[in-house]
Amino acid sequence: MGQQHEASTLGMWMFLATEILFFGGILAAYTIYRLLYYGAFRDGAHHQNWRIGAANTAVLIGSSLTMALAVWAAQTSRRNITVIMLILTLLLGGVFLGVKAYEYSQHVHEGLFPGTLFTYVDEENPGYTKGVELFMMFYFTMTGLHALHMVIGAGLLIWMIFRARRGDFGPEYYSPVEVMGLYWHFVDIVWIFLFPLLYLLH
Amino acid sequence: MVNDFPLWPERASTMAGQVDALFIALCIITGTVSVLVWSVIFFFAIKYRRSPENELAQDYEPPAILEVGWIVVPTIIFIGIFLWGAWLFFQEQRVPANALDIYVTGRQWMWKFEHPGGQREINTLHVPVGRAVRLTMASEDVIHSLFFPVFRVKADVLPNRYRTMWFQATKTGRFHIFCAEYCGTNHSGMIGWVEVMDDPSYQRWMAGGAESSMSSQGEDLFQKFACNTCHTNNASGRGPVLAGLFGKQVVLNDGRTVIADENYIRESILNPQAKIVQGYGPIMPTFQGQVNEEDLLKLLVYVRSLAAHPALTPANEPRSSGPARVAPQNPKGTQ
Amino acid sequence: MTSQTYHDVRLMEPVATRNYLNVDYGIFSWLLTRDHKRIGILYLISVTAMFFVGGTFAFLMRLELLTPQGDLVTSDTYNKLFTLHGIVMIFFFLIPSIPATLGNFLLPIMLGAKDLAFPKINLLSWYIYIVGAIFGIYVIVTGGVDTGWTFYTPFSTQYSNTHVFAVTLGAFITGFSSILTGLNFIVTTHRMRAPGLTWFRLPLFVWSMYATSVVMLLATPVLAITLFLLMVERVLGVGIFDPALGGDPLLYQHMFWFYSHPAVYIMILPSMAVISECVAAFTRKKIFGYKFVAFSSLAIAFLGFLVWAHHMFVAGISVYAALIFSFLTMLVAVPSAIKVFNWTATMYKASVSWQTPMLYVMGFIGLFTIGGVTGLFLGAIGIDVHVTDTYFVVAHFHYIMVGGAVMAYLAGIHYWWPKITGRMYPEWWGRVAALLVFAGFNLTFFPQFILGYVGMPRRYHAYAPEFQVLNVMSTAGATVLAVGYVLPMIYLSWSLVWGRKAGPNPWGAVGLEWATSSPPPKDNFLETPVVTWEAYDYPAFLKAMEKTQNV
Amino acid sequence: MADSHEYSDHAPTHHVTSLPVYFGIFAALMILTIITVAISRVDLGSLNTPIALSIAVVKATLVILFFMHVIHSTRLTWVVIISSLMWLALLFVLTFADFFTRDWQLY
Ligand code: HEA
Ligand code: HEA
Ligand code: HEC
Ligand code: CUA
Ligand SMILES: [Cu+2]
Repeated sequence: MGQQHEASTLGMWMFLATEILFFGGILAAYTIYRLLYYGAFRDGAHHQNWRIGAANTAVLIGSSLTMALAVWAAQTSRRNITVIMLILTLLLGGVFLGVKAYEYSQHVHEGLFPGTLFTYVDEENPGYTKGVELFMMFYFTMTGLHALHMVIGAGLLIWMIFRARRGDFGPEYYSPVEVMGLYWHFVDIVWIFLFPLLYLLH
Repeated sequence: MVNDFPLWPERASTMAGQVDALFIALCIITGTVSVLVWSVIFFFAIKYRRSPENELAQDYEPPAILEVGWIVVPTIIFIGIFLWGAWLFFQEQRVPANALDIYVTGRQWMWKFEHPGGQREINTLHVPVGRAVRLTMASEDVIHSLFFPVFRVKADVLPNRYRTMWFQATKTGRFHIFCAEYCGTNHSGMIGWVEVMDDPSYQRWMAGGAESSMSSQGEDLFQKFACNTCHTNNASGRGPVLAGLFGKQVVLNDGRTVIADENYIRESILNPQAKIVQGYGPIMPTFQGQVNEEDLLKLLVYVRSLAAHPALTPANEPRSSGPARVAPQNPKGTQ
Repeated sequence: MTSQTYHDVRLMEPVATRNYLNVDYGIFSWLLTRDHKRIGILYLISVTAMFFVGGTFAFLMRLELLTPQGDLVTSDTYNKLFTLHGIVMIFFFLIPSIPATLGNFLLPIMLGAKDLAFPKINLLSWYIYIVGAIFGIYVIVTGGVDTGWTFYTPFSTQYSNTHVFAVTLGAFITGFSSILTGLNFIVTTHRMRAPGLTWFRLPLFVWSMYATSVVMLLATPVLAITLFLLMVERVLGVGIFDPALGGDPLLYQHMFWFYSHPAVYIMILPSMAVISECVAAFTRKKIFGYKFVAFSSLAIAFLGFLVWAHHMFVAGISVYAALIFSFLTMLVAVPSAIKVFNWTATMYKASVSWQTPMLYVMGFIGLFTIGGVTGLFLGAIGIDVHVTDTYFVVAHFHYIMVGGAVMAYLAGIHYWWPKITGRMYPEWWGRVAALLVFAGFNLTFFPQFILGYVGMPRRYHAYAPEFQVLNVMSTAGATVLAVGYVLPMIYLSWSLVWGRKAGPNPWGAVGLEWATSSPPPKDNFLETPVVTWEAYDYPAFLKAMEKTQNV
Repeated sequence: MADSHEYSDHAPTHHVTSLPVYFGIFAALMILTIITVAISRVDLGSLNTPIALSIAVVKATLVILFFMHVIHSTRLTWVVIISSLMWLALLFVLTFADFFTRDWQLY
């Protein structure tokens, strides 16, 4: 079983390597435009509510902790704790997504959704308007992709909860939980970078 | 002029011979190595072909030192190729100081050329022989690429950005112009001719046609768009003085400095808020959507011509106006 | 040199009564299979079908180019033809071709494993490929797309009114299938090698596949995000890459080529993998400089990531960046040269057989060399300024991708055909087809070098009349080429039923795949092989074989 | 680092991280989050970005090493992570090599 276990964590790591380049690609684009439209991107970040962002960051870090604890519980044959921790992770993930949805609706409301819905005008610096739209484009794409990953993760979590309840996991076989954990932590890491880039740098 | 089965393009610019020289050299070098490789393969394949006597290969390995040889030698050759190609590229990029300016606008699917004297042409370009010509180019829509096979030069023409390219024709005649970057339905129809003329015919051609020069048209636009209400000739105006601006360093309000090149002027007109000159407020309105690509070029030529005015220009600072961005020599002048 | 181990698995006559083809029957035994060999066959069929789709577009293009006026099809149709030709050939044929068919089939066998590390993911990758291909076919059927396979912005985002969204989505999806394949190969190579099979005993095929997989893993996600941004831009009309809206089209090109240049090595490395195997088998020698060839694959994989902007020399990048990329382009050519020279040296004092796969191998080496050295022309910036976006480039990459990669694909198909199907192909017809392909190929694409240098731009529906003669030659060649490609289709299908039965090792080749029956049993080997010999240990193997059974 | 042999058949050490470590890392992550938010309220000029990103890097490293158990993982895992980061660096460096030298003059 050991070999299989190692293979699946290794496989997950390779997948995460591709994810690093996936998010890295958009990060490169973001960085270039941030430097080209410095002022506009600063103004753009002003439209983010850093309090909500910080709270959400805490939620996500919390979910990472519960995820890590779920792996620990699986490794040490604590079936009920595994299930509880997985459910907590799912809940925290749900809270995060809910908050995100709220933020999105706010932005759309303020006319900050790029494209035809974009009605916002930068009063101070009218010339920045286009740059702000670009910033919001990056904001929605990056957080949207991140949220998509969370949704996929949530789906996997439900499956894990089901399997954990069935008693599939134990010290000899826990690699699905472990792999799930790697994925979840990675999504957390992405957010750790998105948070300062999109909310704090102004 | 047009040979109906050409195997080699005509050489009609100062660059053409040099490009051909490298090309031929490469053909010889790589040809030799390739032919050698094939001959050896064939020789081995025949000499050591499988036969009842040669059912099993011989248990022999060539000396490993060969590896070093065929790593080091090709590397040296390749680096040599790089150096030669790079040197050529520098020649292709460095515009001679006294180049004649011509302005190019690409759009789906035609080329518009405008001479400083104000002559405009579509899909045909008249240039004098023996004189360096610098093209300043922008596109109105998608990316195009202006290609003169006989001059061996081309450059992509980008929207919202000026690019330059130069050549010096060495032969009179009529040669192809192609659009080399795919640009939609009629990409293959975005073609034209360049007419290289000897000096007398060129002067005759230049004399006809235009009503007024590009820069004086630009001056008119400068008034029409009311630029002159802010940009006056003295520092007390609401906007900075534009005389002597081109090619100089500009200090911005966030402390950065930029060089006032074609793209900076362009941005200043279309997106003035992007870079604010130190000491001024962000009050200049954008002219995006009001000035079209050709008017923009005229304004550019006008602003540039202000720099060329000897009375207004301090001695050229070598750092801020490198060889690529020499102030234009305006044949017709502004006045 | 190992001594002759007589309990050597290579010498045992494998007696599998059931093979992977006849263990179970029915369409679902194929569509739900997790057997890497069957998945390889699924890929083989789909990928080959795509090749003929792409080839048909090419043929229509060549017909159109017979006359300068462009009177066969409209310019819009022509633009769609070359776009679809490029997209189908690159994304749906060449990238999955060798890795997903031969690689899938052979990699586990060469490692002495029962299957890949993640059989279900392997099947998933095929389905993902099919979903991507369905988008491709949907686009073909409903009117096409006209952006060129490079989808340059702002044309693709703001100006084209064809199915850009659907086709980029198709390419985006297909990308995941190659990511999954690459991931599977890497994990399998690390974790599932048979006992005794150390890294330096691996066939060079595995080394090359490994290098390919690294590129797949690390390059493809960047394409994915690039196409994703392109789709966002097209749908929302926001200027990420559109200069009119504040974006920079060169950023798109950077991100696109960050994938697409390494992708050309995704296409050529597996071909090199096949060539290494074939050279060894048909010369009966150990590949000269095994380690150099092995590491040159990794070097190509790495250096291949550093040269992408050589596609953008005239696009408006900075002069200094152009210099850096030109220099690195020269470096990436070195490991390719190493391979060519080592293959050549292997033939010295060998026993060279002139069977069909070897004919393709010789064709490959010759044509790849031409394609490669013309790549050097393009990498020398001063020349690229003249020939970029002309038929010179078209000739360059067809020499590598058709003359190189497709030939290698054919070499591999012929070489492993007996293993895959248990039947021999007809040798005489094989040689005829190989010669036709070689002759037709050169007639098609050599004139294009001249056309390009004379100045004919690519993606031209109508062209200047003086280019006609060379274009007619090219079209004539394409006709011969078409025949050359259709022939193998016919005789290979024929051989499925009437071909001579192949034994486990019809070529007398070493390699674990030849130590199991043809076709192999479901789990590849009756018992896990233990490897005690070096790669390509022909001298010992052949002597041993001679003693036991008289070759 | 648990030592790992490429073709070892024995199962890898199933390292179980202890609870205090998990909670400790969690606390550290929370504190770092608070710090970066707090710092972002003060304007440090050009230092803003580097500080915010350094904190993010530290947080990410903590997650990778402890939550994702990389500190106890095989060398191969390290190679995978480091090479993907290196490749990302290539993308950044070479793309920027174009964008930020476009204004340079010819010598
Ligand atoms: C499988 C595909 C493949 C491969 C392997 C390559 C390999 C190479 N390519 Fe090619 N290339 C393409 C597919 C490929 N290319 C495609 C599809 C395009 C066009 C894309 C588009 O715009 O649509 C393209 C375009 C392209 C360009 C851009 C042209 C332009 O648009 O202006 C350049 C420029 O540098 C280039 C260079 C090279 C080089 C240097 C190699 C090197 O790796 C080659 C190395 C090999 C050798 C050098 C041969 C072996 C060496 C010897 C036998 C040694 C002997 C020689 C000497 C000592 C001189 N290629
Ligand atoms: C793997 C990649 C691959 C392969 C195998 C091919 C194969 C061929 N290609 Fe392709 N080609 C590309 C990749 C490839 N190409 C790419 C990436 C481009 C750039 C696209 C772009 O600009 O966006 C391109 C562009 C391209 C052009 C330039 C178009 C232009 O710029 O205007 C041309 C022109 O001759 C061409 C020709 C051919 C020919 C004749 C073949 C032949 O080898 C094909 C031979 C095969 C067949 C003919 C099919 C088999 C036969 C039948 C099915 C019989 C029945 C049908 C009939 C005879 C009608 N190709
Ligand atoms: C309302 C006043 C106003 C009008 C009208 C105006 N400008 Fe300006 N312009 C400014 C101010 C103020 C600045 C300096 C601040 C800045 O960079 O935006 C400026 C800056 C510039 C610059 C950059 C100058 C430098 O020193 O770097 C250029 C070039 C320019 N304007 C050209 C034009 C042109 C051409 C027009 C007409 C089409 C025009 N302006 C119309 C006020 C104006
Ligand atoms: Cu304009 Cu092609
Ligand atoms: Cu390339």
